[in-house]
Amino acid sequence: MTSAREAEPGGSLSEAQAAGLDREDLLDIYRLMLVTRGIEERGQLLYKQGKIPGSFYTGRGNEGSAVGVARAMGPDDVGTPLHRHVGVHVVRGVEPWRIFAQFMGRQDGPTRGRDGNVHFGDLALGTIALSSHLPSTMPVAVGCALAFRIQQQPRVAVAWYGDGSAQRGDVHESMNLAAVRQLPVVFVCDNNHYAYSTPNRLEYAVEHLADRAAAYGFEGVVVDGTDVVAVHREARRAIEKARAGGGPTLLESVTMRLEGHAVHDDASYVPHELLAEYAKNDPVDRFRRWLAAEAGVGEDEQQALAAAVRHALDEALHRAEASPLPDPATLLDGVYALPDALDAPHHR
Amino acid sequence: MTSAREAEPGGSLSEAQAAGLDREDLLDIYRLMLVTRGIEERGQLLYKQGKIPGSFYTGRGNEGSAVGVARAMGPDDVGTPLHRHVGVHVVRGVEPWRIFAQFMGRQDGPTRGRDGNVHFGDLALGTIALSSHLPSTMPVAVGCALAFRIQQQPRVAVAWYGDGSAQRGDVHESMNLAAVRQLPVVFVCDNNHYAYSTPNRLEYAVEHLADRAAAYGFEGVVVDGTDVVAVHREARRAIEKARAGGGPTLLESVTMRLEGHAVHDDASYVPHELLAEYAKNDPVDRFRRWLAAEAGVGEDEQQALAAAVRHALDEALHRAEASPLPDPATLLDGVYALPDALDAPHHR
Amino acid sequence: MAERTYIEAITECLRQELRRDQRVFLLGEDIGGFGGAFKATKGLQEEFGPWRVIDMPLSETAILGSATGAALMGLRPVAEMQFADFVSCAYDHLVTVAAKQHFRVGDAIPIVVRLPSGGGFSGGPFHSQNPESTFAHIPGLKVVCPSTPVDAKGLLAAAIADPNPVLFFEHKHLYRSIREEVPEERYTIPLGQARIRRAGDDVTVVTWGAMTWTAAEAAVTLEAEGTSVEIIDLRTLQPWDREAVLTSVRKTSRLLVLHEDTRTAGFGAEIAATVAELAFEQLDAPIRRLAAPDTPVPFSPPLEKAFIPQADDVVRALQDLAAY
Amino acid sequence: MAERTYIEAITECLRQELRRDQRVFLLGEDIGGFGGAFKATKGLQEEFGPWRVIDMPLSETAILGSATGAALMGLRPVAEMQFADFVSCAYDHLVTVAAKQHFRVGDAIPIVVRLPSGGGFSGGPFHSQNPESTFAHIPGLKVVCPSTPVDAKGLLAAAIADPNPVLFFEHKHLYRSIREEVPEERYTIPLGQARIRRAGDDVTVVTWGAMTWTAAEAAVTLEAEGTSVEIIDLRTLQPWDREAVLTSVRKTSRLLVLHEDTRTAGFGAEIAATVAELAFEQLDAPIRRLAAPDTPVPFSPPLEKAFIPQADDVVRALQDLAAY
Ligand SMILES: Cc1ncc(C[n+]2csc(CCOP(=O)(O)OP(=O)(O)O)c2C)c(N)n1
Ligand SMILES: Cc1ncc(C[n+]2csc(CCOP(=O)(O)OP(=O)(O)O)c2C)c(N)n1
Ligand SMILES: [Mg+2]
Ligand SMILES: [Mg+2]
Repeated sequence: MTSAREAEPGGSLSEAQAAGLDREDLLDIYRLMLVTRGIEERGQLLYKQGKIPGSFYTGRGNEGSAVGVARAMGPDDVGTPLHRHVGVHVVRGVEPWRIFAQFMGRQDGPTRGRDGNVHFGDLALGTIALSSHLPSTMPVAVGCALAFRIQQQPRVAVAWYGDGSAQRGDVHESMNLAAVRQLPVVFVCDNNHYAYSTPNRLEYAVEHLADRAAAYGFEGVVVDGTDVVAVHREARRAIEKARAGGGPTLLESVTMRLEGHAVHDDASYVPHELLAEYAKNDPVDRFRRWLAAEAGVGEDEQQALAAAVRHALDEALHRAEASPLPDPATLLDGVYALPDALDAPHHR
Repeated sequence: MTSAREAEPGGSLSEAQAAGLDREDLLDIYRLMLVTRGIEERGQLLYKQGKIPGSFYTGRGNEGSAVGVARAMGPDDVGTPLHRHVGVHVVRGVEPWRIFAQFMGRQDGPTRGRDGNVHFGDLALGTIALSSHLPSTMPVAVGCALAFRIQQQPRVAVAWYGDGSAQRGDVHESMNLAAVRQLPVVFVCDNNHYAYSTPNRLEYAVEHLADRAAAYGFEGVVVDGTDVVAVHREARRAIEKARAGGGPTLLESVTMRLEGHAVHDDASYVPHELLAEYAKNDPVDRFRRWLAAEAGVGEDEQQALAAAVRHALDEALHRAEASPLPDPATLLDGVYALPDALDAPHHR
Repeated sequence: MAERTYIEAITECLRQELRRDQRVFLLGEDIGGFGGAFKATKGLQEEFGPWRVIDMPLSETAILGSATGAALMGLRPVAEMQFADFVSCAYDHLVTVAAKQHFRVGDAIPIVVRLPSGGGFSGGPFHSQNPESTFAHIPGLKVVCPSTPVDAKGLLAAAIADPNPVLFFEHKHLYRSIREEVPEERYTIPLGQARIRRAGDDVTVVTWGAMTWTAAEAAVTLEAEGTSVEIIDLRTLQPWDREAVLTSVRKTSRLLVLHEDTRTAGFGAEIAATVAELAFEQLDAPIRRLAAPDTPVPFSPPLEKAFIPQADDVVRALQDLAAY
Repeated sequence: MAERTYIEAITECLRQELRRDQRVFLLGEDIGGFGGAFKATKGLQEEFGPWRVIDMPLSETAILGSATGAALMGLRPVAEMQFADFVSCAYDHLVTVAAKQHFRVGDAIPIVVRLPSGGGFSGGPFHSQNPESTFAHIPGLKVVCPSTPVDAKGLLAAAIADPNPVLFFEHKHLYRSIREEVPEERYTIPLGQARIRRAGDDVTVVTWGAMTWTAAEAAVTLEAEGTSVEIIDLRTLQPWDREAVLTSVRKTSRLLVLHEDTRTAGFGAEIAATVAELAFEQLDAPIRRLAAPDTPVPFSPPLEKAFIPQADDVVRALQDLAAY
């Protein structure tokens, strides 16, 4: 028995337009998904070439969900994306070369080599860097929403998490506080069926994680996360509801982790049938087919777009590779913020 | 909209008998409630006399809930009672004089003066001492249930908490684990309307805390905690269901904290009407009236019982006052367990 | 100037900060109408309303995590833990998120966590702890432990102005027992500066919080015996004022480190280790540490008295040191 | 005897304990079919079934809290944190419940928490930490940090037999890089006994975990220069073997304390402070500490190399000490 609303598919072009996406927006979303996938595919190559230290994670299969939600945010909204959310950073405007520099631990990555992978954020772009401890930035997102409420600003915070991290206590405290204070926050659970090797059935025992919204007093919605149009529509609804003072929503976006947990993991524990089923619904392919069928985006236009993305990413990669490794003499800098840190625009 | 089942009142004598309580049991429950209240009333006097160091908390208003649940447990069941649950310890067989000794920080209290108040437990009696950090013993109770499941023992764990502590992350992790593994545990939430000075509406935003059971995949039940017969019936159902392999239940028992949070708190923040309403349903009085009306327990019998309890507690108090304060030379003992600690029956 | 107790000085500071800066707000359990378990925020919700003095659910991680979020959005949250002990429930947030964010990504997190700490009232194992050493070990956190009303007010104002997460330990024993003249206008005392609580020549005691008063009591006895004791009140542990300690030890050549937190790997070890390295040649006696023994804080008065260092214990330690 | 890597020795110990004692069981994230992030439990669920090698949800508090409950019911849980870093999420349980229960009420809590720790692989700030000092400060917890396959196996067996909560830090860098002959049968090595890793006369190095190997490398260089280095591998921090350290320092009169955890208020401070107090007269040079600087663990290789003490750093520190 589920208490969550099961969202309709994205539907036709006119339905998408009704949900605020004109043809240009749709092409932009497609481009953003290609950029996201392109960044991670190049990341995997870089890893194999030994250019990425440590480990490497991708969000393959999650592009539609990440981009769909992020594209629904307003310019002043903020969010706490996690390790499957390169797409969120792409939408918010992080230049791809800086992401490559980050992967490679270079000086020009957003963390200047202090952290790796997608462990970064940029307050000016409305993103807060994740900590590995999942989902420890969820209460932080709720705090952003609290600040918006205190200051009566029409802004919304988006807090991402996964089917695994859904089981951590931080989620409970965050959602409850958001509900009690009716804060403008949207909780987005990317349920990709696994937490590392752990399948859903060993993680939780309800039909949908979105059913948990009812336990706090707000709405839960389940959406097909491979359907970017539907994801976008539901995210937009939830975000605008929050902005209008309607309080939080829990949006569960059901996807599949199309690769292993990280580069070292071949995901042999995932049943073939499950993977095969979702491979058919690879969000990028699916959206390409949708664009062709519903929005008349032909082969040529698609190819041109893909080529432009490829070209831009090749350049970005070059630029990143030219970035130096950080100087070890700088190690001690910045453990503590200095008083002028509070001169940043958002602290004034 | 609630997803929890709202339990019927305790009903008539024959209904109570159908739920497993014969007249003797009912009188025993009444006695246990009198003992519980008597211990705490004497505790308050002791505090005023300066004989109790630190602070002092009572569970006035919670006697029916505490005794009702504890009386439904089997002899090999275990539980993690909290600070409003002197009644649980009374039912499990802690001798009152040792509770007084505990309050006064004496050598013969169950913690030998190392901790105060209701901060004690006795594994041999199936209770695990609370830590103040609420409700940090809830995952411990779930671990007891896990041990029962691993060893295929027909035992059940009871985890108590409150409307305030319901908002801590530990609750979420505990309930979810219990659900995923279908563990034999019953979660009992004594909702007494307040967490210290904080009213329900600033704590959570659902109708019943028992509604949260649905978020994990098990049953939630709300019962009137001032009605010991109903509490007992619902606790017994939940416990026997767990014992039979039916997994966890969340039982929310709605009561009122009839006094301040602790001795120093006059609870002036509680609306008079609310207190007055619940004063009418003081669980001890209510049960006395019920016994008279439904079970033919007349004034004489009641008075005799009350006198016996008074007498026993007076003696207990004397005995406790004769217990010495602990010897400071023993302070360093027992920080670490020695190997023979594992010779205790439950470790073999 | 007006006479203020330690806790009144804190309340006054909070009121002044709330008045002068719209970005400052308070959050915690029971801090609103009730004014907090110790009444440090009494009257503030009345003056500033429920969105600047916010009653929170029993959710320490949500309290500190949301403080961090609000700080990132430009506000200046001052959170209260009902007792310092309960900060363990939000340990992960402080250590994992708040402490490391600026080093990793350059985002300043100006939050203050107020922590009523310390024993002496039979609070037992969970209402008496002094967890300052634990946090002083974590790079990125600041740790403040004032001992007087004047310091409490000025250090709290500095903590609120600081762009980093600051753990502000208020010793419960001092709340109402210590009273002095406190400037009425706002002022700040820089974090990281020790104060010479008492000047002396023969032995140095380095300490903080309530133990400064215990040390002062002992010093009177020693003085009567002809031993002159210098007491350094560290005031903040992170950053801590090495120079003040080294200067004093170079003068007296004898050091006692005193604290109420438990001994092993307590912050006293850091002080002793630092002095052992940097003032080795100037020492005329082994560095002594006096601290609570390695046990939880016991409840019953005779046990608790044996646990918390007493003036007599300090006297004996100083006599030993002076005689070495 | 058979050659075993450090991690193989751990797996072998777990298998032997599971075989010999029905009460032992394992719990953690991804430890079942997957065998754990580092494969320490590979094959064990197959042999012992899903109720003795239990895959847990991503819930560190539930993992350690339920371990405690099961221990109170007579079982011997061995929990795995996927990385030592994540133990911060269950800090409250360990410090509040597990550490204090025996002192308070006399209930023994025989649990073991396995913690893959340490850096050197660009794991970054959240997959590289060495939080042993934090827990060594908490009375009631034991802390073990083995450096060799033989020690890992014997100390883990002792930890499982111990009636207290034991934090067992496994250094990830050693998992597959260190290999030696390990007795096949079960054996235990008592907690609290240091091992003289290398005997020497001129300088003492006290260290543990992966740093013992760094120290050993440095000692070779020093030896070539004519300085004889004694290396004490503490093996356990709580309890720690003061006598072994004091005996060595009384012989060499020079002490370097070395660790990979950050410096300020790290456990090295405790060792230095203890020696400064108890071997004051025997010291011919200031006690030096070499540790990671007070920053989070950085990701990028040049930064991480500057963070983790390297053999060269140890050489320099030892040369300084020897020349003092
Ligand atoms: C508190 C915590 N425990 C363990 C881990 C190790 N870990 C990293 S990702 C992961 C699985 C997360 O699952 P989910 O939330 O579903 O996100 P996904 O990786 O599937 O996108 C685990 C266990 C962690 N990062 N944080
Ligand atoms: C983690 C934690 N935070 C704060 C406190 C301080 N405190 C003690 S009791 C209490 C209220 C608890 O409310 P509830 O769970 O409803 O139990 P009640 O006291 O009402 O029976 C609070 C806030 C605590 N004990 N533990
Ligand atoms: Mg997942
Ligand atoms: Mg309550």
